[in-house]
Amino acid sequence: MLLEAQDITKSFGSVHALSGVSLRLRSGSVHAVLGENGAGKSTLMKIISGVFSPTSGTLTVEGEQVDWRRAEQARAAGVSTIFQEFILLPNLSVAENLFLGREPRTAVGLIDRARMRQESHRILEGVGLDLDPDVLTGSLRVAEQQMVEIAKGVMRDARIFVFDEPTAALGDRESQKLFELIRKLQAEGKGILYISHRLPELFELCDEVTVLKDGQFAGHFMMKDTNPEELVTTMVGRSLDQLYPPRRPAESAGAPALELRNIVVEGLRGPVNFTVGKNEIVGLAGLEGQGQIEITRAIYEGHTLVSGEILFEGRNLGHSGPSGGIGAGIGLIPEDRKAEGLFLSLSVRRNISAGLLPGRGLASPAATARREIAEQVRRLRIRLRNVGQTIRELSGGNQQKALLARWLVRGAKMLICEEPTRGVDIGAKSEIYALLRELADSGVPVLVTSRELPELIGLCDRIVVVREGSTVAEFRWEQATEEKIMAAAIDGGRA
Amino acid sequence: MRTANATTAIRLRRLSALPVVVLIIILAVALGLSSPYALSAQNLINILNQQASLILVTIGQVMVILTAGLDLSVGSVVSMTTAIVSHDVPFAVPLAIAAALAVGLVNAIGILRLGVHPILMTLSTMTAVQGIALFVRPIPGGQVPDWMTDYASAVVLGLPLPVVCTAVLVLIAAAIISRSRFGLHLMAIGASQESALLGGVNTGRVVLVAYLLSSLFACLGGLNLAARLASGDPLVGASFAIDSIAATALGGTQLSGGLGGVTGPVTGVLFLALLGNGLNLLNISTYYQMIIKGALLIVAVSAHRRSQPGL
Amino acid sequence: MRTANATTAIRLRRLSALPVVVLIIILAVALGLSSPYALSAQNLINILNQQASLILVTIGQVMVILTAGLDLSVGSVVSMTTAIVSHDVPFAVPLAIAAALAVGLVNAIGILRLGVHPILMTLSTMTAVQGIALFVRPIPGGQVPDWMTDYASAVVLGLPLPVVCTAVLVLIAAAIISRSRFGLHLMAIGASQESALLGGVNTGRVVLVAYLLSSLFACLGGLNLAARLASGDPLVGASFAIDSIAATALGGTQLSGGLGGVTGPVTGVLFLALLGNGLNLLNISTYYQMIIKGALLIVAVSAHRRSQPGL
Amino acid sequence: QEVPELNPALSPVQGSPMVDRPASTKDKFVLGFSNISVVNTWRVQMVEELKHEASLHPEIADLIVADAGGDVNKQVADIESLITRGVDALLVAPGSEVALNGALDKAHDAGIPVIIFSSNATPKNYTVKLLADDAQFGRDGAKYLAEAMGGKGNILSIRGISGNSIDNDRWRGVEEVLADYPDIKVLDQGFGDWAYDKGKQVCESLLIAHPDVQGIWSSGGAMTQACAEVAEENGLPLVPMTGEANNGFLRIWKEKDLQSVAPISPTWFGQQGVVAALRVLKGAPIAKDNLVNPAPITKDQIDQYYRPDLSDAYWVGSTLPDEKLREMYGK
Ligand SMILES: Nc1ncnc2c1ncn2[C@@H]1O[C@H](COP(=O)(O)OP(=O)(O)OP(=O)(O)O)[C@@H](O)[C@H]1O
Ligand SMILES: Nc1ncnc2c1ncn2[C@@H]1O[C@H](COP(=O)(O)OP(=O)(O)OP(=O)(O)O)[C@@H](O)[C@H]1O
Ligand SMILES: [Mg+2]
Ligand SMILES: [Mg+2]
Repeated sequence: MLLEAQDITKSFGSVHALSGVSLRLRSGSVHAVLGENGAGKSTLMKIISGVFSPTSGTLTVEGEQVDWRRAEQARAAGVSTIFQEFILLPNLSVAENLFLGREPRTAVGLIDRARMRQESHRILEGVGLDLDPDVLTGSLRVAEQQMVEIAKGVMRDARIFVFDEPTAALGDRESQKLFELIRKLQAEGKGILYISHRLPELFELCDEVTVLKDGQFAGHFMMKDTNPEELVTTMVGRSLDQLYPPRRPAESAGAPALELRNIVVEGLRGPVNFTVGKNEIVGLAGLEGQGQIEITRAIYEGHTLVSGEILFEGRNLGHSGPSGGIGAGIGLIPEDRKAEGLFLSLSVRRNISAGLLPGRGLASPAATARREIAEQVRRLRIRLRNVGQTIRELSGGNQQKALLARWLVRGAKMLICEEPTRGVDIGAKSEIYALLRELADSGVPVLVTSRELPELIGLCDRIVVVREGSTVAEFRWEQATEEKIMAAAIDGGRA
Repeated sequence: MRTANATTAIRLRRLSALPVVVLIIILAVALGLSSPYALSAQNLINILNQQASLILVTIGQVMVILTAGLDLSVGSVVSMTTAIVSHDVPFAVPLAIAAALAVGLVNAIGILRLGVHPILMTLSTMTAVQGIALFVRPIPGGQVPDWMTDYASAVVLGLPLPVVCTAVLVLIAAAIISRSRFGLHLMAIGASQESALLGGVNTGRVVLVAYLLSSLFACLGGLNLAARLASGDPLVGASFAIDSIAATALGGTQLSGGLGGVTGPVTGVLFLALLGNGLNLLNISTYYQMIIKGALLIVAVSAHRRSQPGL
Repeated sequence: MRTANATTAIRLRRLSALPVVVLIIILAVALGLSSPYALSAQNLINILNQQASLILVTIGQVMVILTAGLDLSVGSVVSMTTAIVSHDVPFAVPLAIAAALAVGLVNAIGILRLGVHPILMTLSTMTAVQGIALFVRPIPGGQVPDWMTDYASAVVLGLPLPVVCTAVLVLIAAAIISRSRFGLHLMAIGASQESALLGGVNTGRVVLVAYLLSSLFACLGGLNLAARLASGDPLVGASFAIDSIAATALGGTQLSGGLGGVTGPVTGVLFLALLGNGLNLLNISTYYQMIIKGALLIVAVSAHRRSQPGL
Repeated sequence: QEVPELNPALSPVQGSPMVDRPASTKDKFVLGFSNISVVNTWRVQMVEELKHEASLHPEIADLIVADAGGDVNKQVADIESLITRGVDALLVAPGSEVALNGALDKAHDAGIPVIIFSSNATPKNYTVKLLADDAQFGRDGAKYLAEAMGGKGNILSIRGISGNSIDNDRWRGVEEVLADYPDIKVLDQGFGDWAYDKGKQVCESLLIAHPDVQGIWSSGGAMTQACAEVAEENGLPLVPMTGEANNGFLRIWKEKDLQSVAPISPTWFGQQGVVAALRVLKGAPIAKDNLVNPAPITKDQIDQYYRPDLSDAYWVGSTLPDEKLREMYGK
């Protein structure tokens, strides 16, 4: 047995993140760890990586028991981890990030930049990145950064590799590249622990899975002997009859609430043309960074517009800032939840009531909306101790729901969701999908972007494909398939 | 499923003032035992009266600190204000207020438009404004309008008028910070500028107002001081920046922004004042006073841990 | 290959020093034209000799600021050092160094273990250590060992020995910060302590060392100053904290941490010195000097925006 | 051209040699003045008197004033750049007894006459020193108190900046005198930093703590004023308290009819510094070491010195012309 964790318990104060969890990793296997947000996956991984030491329980690597206090020790012992939260430092070069903590040194003990650069080239090519190692990491795209992160983890000659939600920030192509790398490691006889909330990729990649629920061991399966339904039931505790809510026929899409007419967004080719019906959920598909975000921001903030016009409820949105979009009744749930959406150090209540902040009169008393907030928290089934809890302590799924609540409390007339379920567990996902559909049915249209095509196909009424900042194709969900969408996304559907 | 562990933000904000309140009580008792005069009504009123100016300055400082900023220029503004109003020219007071607001404006422009770090920006204006103060009144002296001296010596219901006015202002500021839109915007910006901006907060305007208010309150502190001293002094504000920052942090408002209120910092001012006054009464020499003060600062402050490390 | 348009990290750090270098050249030319003495070799050597202490202090300050910290206690450490070594006791110098390191240790413990905000932590030690300095030597005076005065007056290749030594230390520090692991780790921590930790940096140790070095360099500055003044002075360091911070930022090292070097800040010191010296030679009164200095600080600093790519 | 005369209140220390130095061959001089700071009105007026005196003499082509803002390190720097600048005489109001010695020796070695005044420095070589005996200030006050109190009772002392050498010397003078009065007890003391507001805080603390005192020794007039006000505010008797020769105190003295005395520390030091420099440059006789000790102002002399038309900040007994005084201190 390569790695063995036996009844691991971990408490943070009185919070029991893990209680009596066991996990056995064989060399040459890709072992999935599955569970809801906050189930304890990352905590377990951090224990295996020496970041936390367990409150009780033992960790043995190839038969010998280990007691790590710091991440370096685990690294030295051959555990390489790609953590869930980005740990690249934006102000360092890619090479410096790759070698941080183990920089090659010259005779005099200074950093050997030449060698660092060479090896970085090799490593980057290894993960299919064509980058200058000296480039500032902060200037890379999110997906690129995630790949660098992965490269950093993979390059180490370790026995055990841990991937905590590596695909959360990756597009399809990068994901495929990642799976290639993982299979290579597997072939070399390494042991791989793999966390993801995307079931399909688990079946594609892994050969066994350990499921956690509320910090406890909930089950272990061989992938070939199980199926999604069984896994979901085990991790959520109830069976999800269906992941995606039912859709209405085309004719009930309702009058267009949002119309984009020949808009061209700064720095992109354009034009963009599409509409969102009053009762519709419309998805924006496309390859990584083809302008999806620029378009949603143009609707929400307006000011990146070069030409064309955006009509919302028939009126031209002539705004130049978020408060404009909000004022018109549009709500945004941003791609980067933690950086752009949340106030991590503030309470859940403050985070939700933040939706009420924009508006005239700085001196005027701020609405507290305690009742409405409590109501939405109940309706969205946000898991928290109380609304005064700092939102940092909530899991991604619940943080995401809180952002939804923000706009519901404000009574938004339309919702834009960028990556609505990134890093969110499958149970929470289905709840969020149901909620979005409920909104659309009640006349609050929804515009969604996502890196996960199946999600778009499953959730949306229509899917608009963008390429280089212009709309190139549009599909009703009935005709939409991954192949068609990819084709359009890649060659603009000219075929 | 999980029992309460991490103190909640709400409790945090309430609790933030607690440690210093506890300390102040301990201190008061200690002093009361060691010197019968320490807690005499007269002595306490004196302390309040002496600290009115610093309290006013601290109110402004808190607003800036909530946005994760810092205002080092308040001391110079205090000095400049006393320097101006001690000249017998028409509209001296409006002039002083205008000058102060100008400083706040420059700070805000530097920080918002030029992207200068708050510490550095206000450090620069601190220097420049100190120069102006010395230029306006190289020598302590001059005379303030009679109505100001009258104000300083007036007494209402047994309390010095300045104390009463300051108390009122504290209450108003407390309401603004914990209840008004503006207050919430301050905290939002302090917690995450990006999120606040995308959440539709006009961060530019709010930060501007914060620095304007900081300068304005510094000016009020200066006016109060000038009234008390019945004269101007170009260096009288020297210690205000440091003291207001120390008091703010002591009061549980995070220097990293986003969390805090006014009551805590005000208590912080009084704690430091009571401490100094007590040590004077106990006739402890200045050196020991400084050592004790420094040590106590550390103790008091380590009671509230910083949520995220780094500035 | 994405390199042409993209900024490389190294270039960014190099560039950070550029604005102040340009400024100092402009300033030098302006002074050269306005006063024949300004650029005389003798005057320049004087300036270097006068600034040696501040340069040493600034080196330490830079290391702390790179971690997104701040060390306000350096000034008091300078004062304490001169106070100690001006007493004729055995091992005065080792004692002074030990005392300084103790201050650095306390700062680090407070910031790392107790989670106190750097500004506040070092503000506290600043106060306490100032008290100690006054306690050790209430009155300026005393005597330093002869070897120190000899050191101060010694001349090598036409340059004062202190200048030469300082230059050497600057070069070493520059190498450490821009080429060593320690330097890289300082910048990593400055961007995000948590990430640096997960990324394999022993953040605790690095921050500890940074504050120790800051105190150590402050101590060296104090020794150099004591040698120069042939005596101790419990208040002589008062301006060092502010000056070293201003110089650091002026030199393009971000107060928010993560970006910078040593050469910039050192140039910053010289810029401020040359400015003051020039204004003296031009016989401009102190008030105007302060106003000009403040204004120039703003100009100089707004040359580097806080929002660097990726920060 | 006539040579300016020294102030009669200035007397050579006995045994002091005369300066022997050849008169300068130049007929126009550049004077350099390195001042430690202008933190208080006394220093400001002292500097003004220096500037004014310099302006009276056409042979002084230029006067370069370098202010160190209280920082001895900068004062060393200032002196060095004045030497570089090549002044014909160097006037120094030192911020430290020892710190400047190196620089001052350099100046002297460079052949520049060095005139040290107002506070002491101890270089190997210098040309002229003009000093006050700060202990005398303490003695004058203490003597008066002792007599006013009939040689017995409790006193409080409000001192200046703790650690400051002037304050210490003044206090030394007080102790010398009180040594002869065993029945006078110093109950308590505090440091008011010579400032009105800090002084008021300290007096408030001390007087409330010790209401039963018969006298107050104060190291400065502003603090005495503060004490008088505190006493009144707290309904305590106005016991004898020592003051200082500045207008503000004389006003209070007059208004409150205090029992007090006002030792003088003259601001015309600055003016005398210029005089001394000129005498040296012109080869006129002047002693190397000189001391001032003017007699303190007593109650019956108030009206000779008090200037109702000037502000409190004015230091009485100035050599400045009226228009200059009104410009500086006019109400
Ligand atoms: N640093 C911490 N301090 C306190 N409690 C923590 C901390 N980290 C985790 N926890 C607790 O442990 C629980 C499990 O956290 P963990 O990160 O393992 O969840 P997860 O399974 O990784 O969730 P996700 O799928 O969203 O990543 C959390 O719900 C939280 O209550
Ligand atoms: N400081 C903390 N105190 C308490 N719980 C924490 C803390 N930090 C993290 N947690 C817990 O750890 C779990 C995972 O945290 P994390 O920030 O990874 O959320 P997440 O669900 O993974 O979000 P995302 O998937 O978007 O990263 C959450 O359930 C959260 O409750
Ligand atoms: Mg996780
Ligand atoms: Mg997650």
